[in-house]
Amino acid sequence: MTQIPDNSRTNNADSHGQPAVLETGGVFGDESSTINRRRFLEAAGFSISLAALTGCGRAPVETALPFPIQPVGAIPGRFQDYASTCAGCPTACGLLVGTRDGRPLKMEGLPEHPLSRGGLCAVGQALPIGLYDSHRLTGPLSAGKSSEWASVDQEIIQAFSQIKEQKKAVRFVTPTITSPTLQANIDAFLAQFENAKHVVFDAISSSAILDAHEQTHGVRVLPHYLLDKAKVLISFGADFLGTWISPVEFTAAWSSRRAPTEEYPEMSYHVQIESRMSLTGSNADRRVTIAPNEQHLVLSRLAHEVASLAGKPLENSPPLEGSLADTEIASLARKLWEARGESLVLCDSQDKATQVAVNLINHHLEGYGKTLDVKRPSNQRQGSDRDVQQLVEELEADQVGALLVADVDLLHDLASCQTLADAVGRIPLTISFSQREDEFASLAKFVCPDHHVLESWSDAEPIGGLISLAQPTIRPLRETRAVLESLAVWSDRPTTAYEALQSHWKKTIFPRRQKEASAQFVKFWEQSLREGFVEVEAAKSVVGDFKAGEVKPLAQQTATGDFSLILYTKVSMPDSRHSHNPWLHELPDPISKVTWGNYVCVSPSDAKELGLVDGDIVKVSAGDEGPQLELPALVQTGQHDGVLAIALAYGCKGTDRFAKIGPQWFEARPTVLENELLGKNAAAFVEFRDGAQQYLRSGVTLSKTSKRRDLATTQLYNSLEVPAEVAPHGAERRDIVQHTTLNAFAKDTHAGAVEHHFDGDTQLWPEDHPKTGHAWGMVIDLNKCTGCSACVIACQSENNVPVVGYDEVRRQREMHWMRIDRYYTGEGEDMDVDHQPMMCQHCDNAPCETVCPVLATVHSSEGLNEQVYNRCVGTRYCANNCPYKVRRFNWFKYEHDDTLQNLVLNPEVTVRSRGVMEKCSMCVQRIEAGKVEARSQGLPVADGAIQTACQQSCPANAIVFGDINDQESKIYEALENPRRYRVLEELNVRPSVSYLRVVKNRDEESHSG
Amino acid sequence: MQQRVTTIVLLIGLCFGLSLLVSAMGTWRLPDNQQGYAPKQPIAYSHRLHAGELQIDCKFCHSASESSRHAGIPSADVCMKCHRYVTAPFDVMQQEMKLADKEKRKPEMIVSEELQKLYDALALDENFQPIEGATPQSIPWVRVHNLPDYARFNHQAHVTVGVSCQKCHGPVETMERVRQHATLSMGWCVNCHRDATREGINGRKVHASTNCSVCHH
Amino acid sequence: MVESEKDLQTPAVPAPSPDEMAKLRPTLITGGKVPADVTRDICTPLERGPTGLWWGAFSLSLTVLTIGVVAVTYQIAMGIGTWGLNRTVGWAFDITNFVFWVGIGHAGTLISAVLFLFRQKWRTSVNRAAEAMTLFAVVCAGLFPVIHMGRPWLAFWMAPYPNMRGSLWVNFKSPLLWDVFAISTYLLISAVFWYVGLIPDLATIRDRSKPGLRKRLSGLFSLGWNGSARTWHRYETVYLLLAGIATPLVFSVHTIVSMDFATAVIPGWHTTIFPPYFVAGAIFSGLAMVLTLMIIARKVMQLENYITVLHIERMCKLMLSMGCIVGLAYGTEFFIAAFSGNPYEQFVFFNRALGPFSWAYWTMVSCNVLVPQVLWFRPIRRNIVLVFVVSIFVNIGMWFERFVIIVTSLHRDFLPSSWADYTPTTVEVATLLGSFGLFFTLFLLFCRFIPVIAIAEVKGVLEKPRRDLKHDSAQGDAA
Amino acid sequence: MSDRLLLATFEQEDDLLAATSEVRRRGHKIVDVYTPYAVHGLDRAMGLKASRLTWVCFICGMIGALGMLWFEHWVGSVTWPIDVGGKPWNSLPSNVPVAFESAVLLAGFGSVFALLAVSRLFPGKQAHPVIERVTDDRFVLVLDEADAQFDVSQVKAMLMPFNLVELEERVVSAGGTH
Repeated sequence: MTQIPDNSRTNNADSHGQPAVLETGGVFGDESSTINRRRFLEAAGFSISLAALTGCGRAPVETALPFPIQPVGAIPGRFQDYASTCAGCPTACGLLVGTRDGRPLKMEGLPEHPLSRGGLCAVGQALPIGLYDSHRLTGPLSAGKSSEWASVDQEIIQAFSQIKEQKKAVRFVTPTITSPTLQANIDAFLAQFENAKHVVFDAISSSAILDAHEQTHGVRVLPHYLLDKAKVLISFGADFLGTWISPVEFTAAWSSRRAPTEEYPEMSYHVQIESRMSLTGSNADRRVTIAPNEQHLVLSRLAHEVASLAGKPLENSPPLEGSLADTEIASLARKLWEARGESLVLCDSQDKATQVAVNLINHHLEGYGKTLDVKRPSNQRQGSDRDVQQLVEELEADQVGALLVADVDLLHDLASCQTLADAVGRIPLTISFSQREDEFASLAKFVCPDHHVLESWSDAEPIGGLISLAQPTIRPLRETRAVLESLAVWSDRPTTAYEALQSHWKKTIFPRRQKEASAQFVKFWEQSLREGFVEVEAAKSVVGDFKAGEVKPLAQQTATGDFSLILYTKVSMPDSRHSHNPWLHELPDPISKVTWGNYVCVSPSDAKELGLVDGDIVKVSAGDEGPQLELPALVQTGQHDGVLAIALAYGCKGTDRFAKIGPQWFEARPTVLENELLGKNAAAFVEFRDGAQQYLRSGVTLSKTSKRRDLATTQLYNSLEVPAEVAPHGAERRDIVQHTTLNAFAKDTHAGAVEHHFDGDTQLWPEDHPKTGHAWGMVIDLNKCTGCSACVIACQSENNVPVVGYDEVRRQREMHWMRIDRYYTGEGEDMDVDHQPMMCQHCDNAPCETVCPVLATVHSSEGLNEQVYNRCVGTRYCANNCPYKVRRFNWFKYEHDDTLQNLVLNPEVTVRSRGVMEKCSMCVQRIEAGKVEARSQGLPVADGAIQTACQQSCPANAIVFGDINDQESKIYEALENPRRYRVLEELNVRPSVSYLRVVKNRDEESHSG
Repeated sequence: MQQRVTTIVLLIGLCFGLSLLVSAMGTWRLPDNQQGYAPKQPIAYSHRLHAGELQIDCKFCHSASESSRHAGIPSADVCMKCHRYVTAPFDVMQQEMKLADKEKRKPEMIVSEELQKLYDALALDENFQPIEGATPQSIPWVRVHNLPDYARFNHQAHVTVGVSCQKCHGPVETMERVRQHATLSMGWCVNCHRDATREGINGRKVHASTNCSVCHH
Repeated sequence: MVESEKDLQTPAVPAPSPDEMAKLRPTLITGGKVPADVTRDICTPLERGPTGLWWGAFSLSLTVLTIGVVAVTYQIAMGIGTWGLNRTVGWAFDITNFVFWVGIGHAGTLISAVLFLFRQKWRTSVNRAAEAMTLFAVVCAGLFPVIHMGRPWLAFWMAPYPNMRGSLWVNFKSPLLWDVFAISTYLLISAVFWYVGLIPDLATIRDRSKPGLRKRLSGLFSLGWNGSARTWHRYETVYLLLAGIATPLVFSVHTIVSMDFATAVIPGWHTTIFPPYFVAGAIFSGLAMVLTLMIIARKVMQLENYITVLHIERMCKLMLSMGCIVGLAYGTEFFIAAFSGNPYEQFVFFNRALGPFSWAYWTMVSCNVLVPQVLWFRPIRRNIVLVFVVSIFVNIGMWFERFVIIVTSLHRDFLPSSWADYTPTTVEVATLLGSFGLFFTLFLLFCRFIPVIAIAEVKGVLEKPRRDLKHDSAQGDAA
Repeated sequence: MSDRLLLATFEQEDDLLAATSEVRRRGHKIVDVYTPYAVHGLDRAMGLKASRLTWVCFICGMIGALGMLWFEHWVGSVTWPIDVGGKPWNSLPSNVPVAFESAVLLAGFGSVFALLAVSRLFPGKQAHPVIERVTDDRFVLVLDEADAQFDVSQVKAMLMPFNLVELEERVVSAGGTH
């Protein structure tokens, strides 16, 4: 255990209220309780300080610091959950912050939240390590030097008054802001100036969709897509399960239609038409790859078909060429049309005309109001690229007097304009609210660091009428200040975020309350705070009728150059704000399984042509004067030929901090090379075309260099089919993941089951170990699991899994207890991509247990395979003998030197020392806690009362955990499922973890079986 | 002849050595066994007085013991529940009152030096009002019962099923300064668990598991 | 009285004359040595100062040993991560070396114990050195299980000793624990066997050396041996007993080592053929190493008369037969895999022969099966240089056999997702070298301070000089 | 026995054997014979009984095997039964290897220590070889001159034909030649 650093004491108490404790109801921020909060932190329950040991072989003297004055509802050593809102991205999912002894430790999904439905993505899960990041700014900077708030404020206020006099332009740049309160305050702040503007800049923007709706519906909004209503779903490149707009919500909705049962053998039909291999594509029933510049063409033809089906044919039919046969498109159109009202077409294109066509299709399919909603639209993307473009022009023409940037690294994400940096340098007043010294902050005159999300009060309205609250769960660890508070100070009506929030709610939110809500503001507020969100009447928006006439025929785009480059974001790295998060960097990409940095995805046949293998460094350049960069290549199965793909949000300033992460020994390779950054910034390839940032760039050339840099990949072999040259006859494919198709399933629910030459019931020896009490088990529905990897981070955060760095991962020594195996099987169109979460299977006949000489891994009477770290001597025999290879060995002492970062460690789980084996414990600490809780209330453990970390956070709700001996439990039911099977069943190790067979909504028969 | 003598001498020596070893066994302790550890505390708090003489229930101060894994060392404000009024040993205060009665004056407040430390920690002035600007400090109690980080003991689990505090902490109510009563070795825990499962606790049947993961996770 | 009669008859049987002997079996010790010569030939090198050659060899092996020590120290200080292992391949060089050295350790006991039981007199010239080799090899082997642990300082947890943990003992179901017992037993018994055989020779040294350190030490360790026939009588019994129990021990040890793999679930390990296969392999490699050492020793210590071509040839024959057994085992493995119909099993063997580690596999096959076949030809068996080369090949091949079994089975097991590669690091290679350094250092020290050949036993197999048997006539007179 | 001993030295194992049996035939008392190496047939010539050390070996082995088997059973299923890979508490097959090893260990050590004990051999014991070269290449037959009719010259005559190298009379203190 470590002590809270001193700087946590020196914060001014004023600006902070008291969070509501979920169990004990709300407690509000009066003066005494704020003092309590300070003490609370200081003492942090039992933060133990090690005093000097004075001889005589005694254990070191440990002092235990109780509170001087015990705060209400604070019990040392107990987890307390606070309902809040995630701010990892503008999606604003519901958050349940688990805090212990005053430290937020575990991010979980808010079960009742209407959007995220208890799920939370990897990025949200990884918030805590960002909070305890010792590299965050400790206070305001003035001209790059650390300074005091008072002086900084004074200078800034002066500067603003000058600007007012000179009537200079003020520009405030932020990414999409879902917080009504903050929005209101920004508007109020800007209102003081004559020429002021709030520019919303989304690094990954969907402005084309908004613009398209402005054109077709007369209101610039992003529709709220209701995927759970969609029976037929066609997505053009939109990676809605991975990164597109609101992945957690979409995953939950999508997976709710992916569970065919005996009674209702039905599920949604999902077609993905894309150029690169996206997470969504890997989960589609049917995946079609097309050249990127064909997208609009295919779409317009689809629009044509649908329109004519709807009886309103477009006058000019588009040209009929391209890779996708006309009949194909026709059949797709028919499928959509038959399911009209329950069908939806999505598209990630940044081309307005294309999006208009999409709107037309969805309009004809009667989608509006059913499968997508513009009356209660989504606020999750508001970026207007036109404004950004205009801003850039203004900046380069020196027309801006003051530039304020919050929550986005302008220079990094607008790398396409090389002259921008100088332009920014010329601005008289530049203020950054960044928590770190990013590229813009390092140029800005003043840096007024914002709080970390978990330190600040806020709210969010992701969808019209759904408002959620974010509350602080710890005092600011650094001398930071909320943006809202800074603005308030400068427009000299100082307030605290807490007060601002309450007053705004009183003014605008409270009046919008629904009838059944309490008429008392305090009650209303308290309840919203306790539940974390509240549903209110949506703000009135004027949505015009659909103007079909607006639809123009699409002009044929012609590709130049040999490659077209797609810029995308990794599931683990939505934007550059997370570039300092080691958990996210070490999270294997769900598709490529690569960690630490970005790379150029090349299609297999292109790679063969150029003689490329993984890790060869290639040079990507757009024209002679255009941008260019060098990155290692990755041969990506399922990527369309002539396409390159590079992830954005890499190569961020300060990421060289990771150079020395992981063990340092003489053969170790650094995670970040000398004077380089982690990955390369590909934002330079983003260009503004017809009023939108284009993430697709054609005319790109690729050339191989002589250099190499191995990719840190967690999976080296990618197929369920063993290599042909060593494949035994009749056993070319391994039935690790079992498949069937919907109509096969409809005929026989056991379709796809694999026959083994073994009888699972015959035992070599008599059943000597009956499980009379609990018997814990887990079932994972492979049909729901999308491979989004949220569970991986959930597990890492819950179980103190160390970060080991590039070199260790490269050496196949990643430490994740929960991994997700990704397999490609088949070729081209009918290639299947499987995602299989794999963790300790807790076998009843565990091979690992038998071989341990010192009884360090044994079987519990409740069916758990226990690993006792303190008994382990590290022979690694168990790992060798594990058929699933889920055991992880501490090859080195993985460092825990950063005392601040150590605050992220979960006190309930032992931190493993060097030389011991570790693995998934099925969150035994939670099981034990749950049992103790139940026992002390004299009740049996209720089903669902104990949830494993991976299960809790799973957005797809694919994991079921519980007591197999409990006949009423969900797990018992799940085990009865005809799709259920166990991996490597034929070994008769009798795993406690089962899987549910994959069912694809396809016509042809299943692969295996 | 000589040989026989030497052998006899050797044998005697051996017996002597063995007897020494056996006698030593009693006092000999394994390296990590802290049994009997009784560190000096910042405030000379007497469990004998409070728990013994005054019969204050353990859970009155260690209130978390039923709801958390830690029994919880009481916060200083808990002490103030009584020591707002009791500022010195009872007899001393009584004498003062008697004296005051005789001398027809208001009894003046006597503050014992140990209790003064408490008031200082809470930053209270002589009439127990918080001193402006001063912030209360935690009292740095010295931990008596230290388990290694990989061994997890949960007070809630034991207290709620009716394991008496003394079972592990010994006759605390007789201790002037608290000392580690048991060895706190793994064997000691395991044996207690076995007994509990066999004999139950206070006549009630319990299942005290000996699964490794109950304590090690 | 009657039995005493019988007793009397026996010696009266005339001993066969030398030329008859020659007919019966070829001379073991050439150069017409008499006991005194034997004593002198074997003891003088020890009494003389070490030769330059010895110093050269010694300093070399000491250097290599130092390299190993540095490597191991670094690895224990930093962590097992300094080896090329990963989550999939948890064992590689470490256990390969372990099994390799244990294997080497087998010929010693085999030659002295098994051949002793079979009354193979030719063993007497080589058994001392072979046993010494066994000891040192087992010492080398024993190191690896310890240093391969993540926390070697806790190695003592493998021993079932009463403790304050409740008491928590050990897992007698774990083959690794069987190993601990097997290896330690083997080490101790071999040591005792070796030492018991040494006692009379120490006495010899004691009696011929002038007062001084050597005399005192040899006096101390010869336990007051005085050549009494009664003692000799018991001594013979015990030696026979030791040989008797050492023989099953040899087989048990490598059987148990093989069970480390045979009882595992990993395809390529989970094979019932392993015990005999491993034992044969062990003896094979052991013989090879004995040959290597003896061929060097007889040159360096001028023992050509004691370790004759005859000895070499006989060991070659043994080695050849073992090589064939091993070859048979290789074949059988494939047959079993094919016959079992177990896809994982089949895959592993395809993967061995054609997969990423096929180079290792074919090195193994050619060194262990193909090369030894030349020993079918007498001239080659009697050609010291060639035999030496073959023995070296076999040593290499047998190391690779263990490497192949361990690494190729592990690196591609059940779930393709966790298939991985393996490349050794500098530290690992240095450690392997170091173990050889240790082995040769110990062996050189042995050659320097302890009779390389069992003096007393060799004297027993000298051929009797021809002379007229007067006493027969004398007996006649008496009658 | 008396304090007068007769030491007959030979340099050939055959002579020794013959002489020994001859001496025994004549009924002289052989104190002991000293040889540089184990001479086969000498035990019979001297009429030594078969050693009982084999029994020591056997018993030790049994103790080792049975003791360890019992211990394994006790550990596995009595004192603290722990579920290991679903195996039965007490599975005999997995107990055999360790039991066997400990049997061998005890048998080996038992018989060796028994040997040292009965032969009075221990580290640092002062050895008095009857003659210097007995551990090199000489064979010594030691006779007791106890009985009355023992006549040195006669005995000498008897031993002469066996290529007697040397004949020596020696008076020793009670303590024996050992």
